[in-house]
Amino acid sequence: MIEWFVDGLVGLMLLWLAWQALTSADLLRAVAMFVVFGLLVAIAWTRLGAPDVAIAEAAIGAGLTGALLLITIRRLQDQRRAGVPDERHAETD
Amino acid sequence: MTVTDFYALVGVALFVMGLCALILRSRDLQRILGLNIMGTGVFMVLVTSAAGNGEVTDPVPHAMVLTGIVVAVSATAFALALSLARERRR
Amino acid sequence: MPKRIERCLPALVSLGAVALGVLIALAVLQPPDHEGATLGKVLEALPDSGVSNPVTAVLLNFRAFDTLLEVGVLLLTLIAVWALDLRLPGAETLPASPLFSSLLRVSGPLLVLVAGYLLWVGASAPGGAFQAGAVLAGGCLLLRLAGLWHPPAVILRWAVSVGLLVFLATALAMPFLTGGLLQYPPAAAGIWILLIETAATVSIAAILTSLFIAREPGEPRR
Amino acid sequence: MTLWWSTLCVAAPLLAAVVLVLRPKWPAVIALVAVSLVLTGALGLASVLHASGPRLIEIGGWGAPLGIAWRIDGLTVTLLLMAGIVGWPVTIYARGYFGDAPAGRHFWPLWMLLLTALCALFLSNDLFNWYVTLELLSLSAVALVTLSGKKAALDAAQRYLFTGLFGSLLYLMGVALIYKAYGVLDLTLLRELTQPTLEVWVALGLMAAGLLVKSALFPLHFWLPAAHGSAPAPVSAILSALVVKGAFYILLRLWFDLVPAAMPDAVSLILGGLGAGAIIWGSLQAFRATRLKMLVAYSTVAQLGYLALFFPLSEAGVWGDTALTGLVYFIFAHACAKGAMFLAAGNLQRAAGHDELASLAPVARALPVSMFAFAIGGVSIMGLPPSGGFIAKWTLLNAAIGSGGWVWVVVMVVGGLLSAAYIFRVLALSFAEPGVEAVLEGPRVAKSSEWASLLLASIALLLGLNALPMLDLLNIGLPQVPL
Repeated sequence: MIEWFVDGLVGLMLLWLAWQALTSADLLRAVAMFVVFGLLVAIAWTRLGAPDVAIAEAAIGAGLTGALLLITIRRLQDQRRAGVPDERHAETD
Repeated sequence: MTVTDFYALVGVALFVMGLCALILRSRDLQRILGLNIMGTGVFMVLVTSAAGNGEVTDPVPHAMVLTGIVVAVSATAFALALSLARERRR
Repeated sequence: MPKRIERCLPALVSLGAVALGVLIALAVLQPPDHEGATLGKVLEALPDSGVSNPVTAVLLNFRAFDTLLEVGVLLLTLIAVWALDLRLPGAETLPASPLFSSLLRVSGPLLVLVAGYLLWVGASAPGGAFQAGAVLAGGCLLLRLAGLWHPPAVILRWAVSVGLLVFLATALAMPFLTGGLLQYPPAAAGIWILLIETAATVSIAAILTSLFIAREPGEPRR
Repeated sequence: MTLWWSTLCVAAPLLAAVVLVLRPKWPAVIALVAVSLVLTGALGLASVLHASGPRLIEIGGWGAPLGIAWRIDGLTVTLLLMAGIVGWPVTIYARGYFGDAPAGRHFWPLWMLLLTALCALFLSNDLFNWYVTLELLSLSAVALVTLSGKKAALDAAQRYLFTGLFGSLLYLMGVALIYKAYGVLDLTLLRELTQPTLEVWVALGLMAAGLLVKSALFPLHFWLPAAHGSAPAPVSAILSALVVKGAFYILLRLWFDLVPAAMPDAVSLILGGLGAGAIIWGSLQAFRATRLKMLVAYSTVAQLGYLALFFPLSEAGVWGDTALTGLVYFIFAHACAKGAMFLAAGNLQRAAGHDELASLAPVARALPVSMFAFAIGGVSIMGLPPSGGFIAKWTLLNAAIGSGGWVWVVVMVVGGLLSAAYIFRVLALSFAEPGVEAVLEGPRVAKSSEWASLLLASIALLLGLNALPMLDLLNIGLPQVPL
């Protein structure tokens, strides 16, 4: 019974977090939700008897993907702030 | 319904949510999140197929999911770089 | 597209997706039609695979060809990101602070240690090249944040390709030893797998770090 | 020996890719050596196949279901030959096209990885291994599209990437369902196992949908024209000639080995109907196109329709074998002809600095070799003798007539007429009134690039003049529809 409680909670949290990550208009919030989602997925993998996958998910799925998403948001902001189109990429050919 | 089946259904639901986001969202980043969540849904169905019968779990789906996770992060890195490049040429 | 259809699009797509989901859910809930044919074979062959962690055995022995191509996918992604030529500003580092540098002094060796442990333990317990590579990449990124990551371009190029190179060389050497592509001699399988995994860990760490930095070494800085 | 020939096809381009990352000198030479080795491997496999028939190669020595196996039969070897034969002129062309431009530096390793993926895909017989090769194939294809660096190309690449990943995930979900049901990934084993149950139908539907998106069957072709039209010319040729065929090949294998015999006829009729739609719609769009490369890209949409016509024809007993022969020949001939057309179009675009059809006439007269290559490629696309396209369409037409599929006969004939219409729009450029002096605004077109396009076009012609050896080869170990 207690197992069902834990798994049910993990499953429903996963759905809620995914929904938040996909519907949030604030990109930073969406990414934060996604990272928490990834960590929870790692927990789900251990519950399903896949510890190898859990380690990879925490390190790559949540950690690295999250870091990539965050740095991209930052770089997008920087680029917009700089705002100068790069001449070297002017339409040629 | 077993716990495994429950997780499999969660996986299907994630797949559907990610799919909708991929088609309906307009911003690159949201669509990339959609793809990742869709992928997680598929991985969950795969992992539950391992836990299907008996005490010992089948390692083959686990290996497939590991491969899938690495492919997913590669694709994500590329997609993010591409959206940065697009933004630059705007 | 007419306006009215466009307005209904989200509802239509969601409806279609949910219908698809219901179909998949029904399919997922069907009981399996097998008694674990592959699983039986895995357990049978595990003693000959050179490792005792079944997932590592699948990844680096039974289905090693998948993994070889997967390392190829990683390298491909890096070339693709380099080709996009993002021209990001030179350094994205944190301002130097005594706290950060002392944190780095502790966590750097620790992360290398953890990565080495994950790599080694992958033969018998959860872990392996991909997990170890990801942890090592985390360490490299910390160095990068501290402004201490300046590998020479040549070394970085070797680091990103050594995994694929060693993997491929092993695959091609095996026919001479055993007569089969990627077929290790059972007695030495563990050593070959460790060799591949070590090289792969280096490459995975280097590639993941470089994906994050997203600038080709040797490119002129802005 | 079979082991070494097949290994060569995968290992040579992969090794070349790594070498090109390490030491980017003499890239064209390294790539040319790798492509030649692929061709050698494919020819070696062809001779082994003639001598001792189809076989499996067990990678790692485990055999299915534990390990992955490669499958060597006529279909595989024909397509490997196609990759090697198309790869050769494209590589020579790319050397002249990119020269020392920065974009070229990345072209070479990406092209080598794409070739690796394609060869591994054609050899494989394993549902999950196909997923990995598909990802390697689409990611390298998308990366190649971005090489021009132009806004339009990046936008097209992004669409291509998202569509491709979407297709891969649909496919992978299907694989997951199959594995859940049968615990096996090897196609030869699955052939004995699959039953017409709900999960198999859902899995097949998902896999087919994913693969159809990737092979751009109408109306899922929406991503193709922009991607193929805005990529650098050698890349367009690779995409149209080879990449779309990869996903279709998997679909074909699934059709033979995974689809239970109890398949309702409606499915193949629908696929055929989509094919007919592709032929008509794609041809009309090609006819209306204002840019040369878009015209060629829409022509690909149309020609891919012929591939789908195979499905309704395949179920007509003995005519099914004829249809399969025609189909594979069609894939091969289209690869050569369409590749040649894209290469030639690239030369025109290069020389003119644009590819607006309305003002290409002077350039067309200045580049007679390229125009000639385009014309020969066009002859094959129209299906006129003595080209490879003629043999392919003739065979398909025979299968359709023999099995009484008159609707398909009409579609093929109409499609041929429409393709003639849009190809003559281009050929007419050569015969335009000579009044305007040729003003070549773009950079000079390398002679090697002109001759490379002609070389590829001549292969399309040669396929028509000397068809028997090819037909013999691809009939070895012909897959059978379950009855």
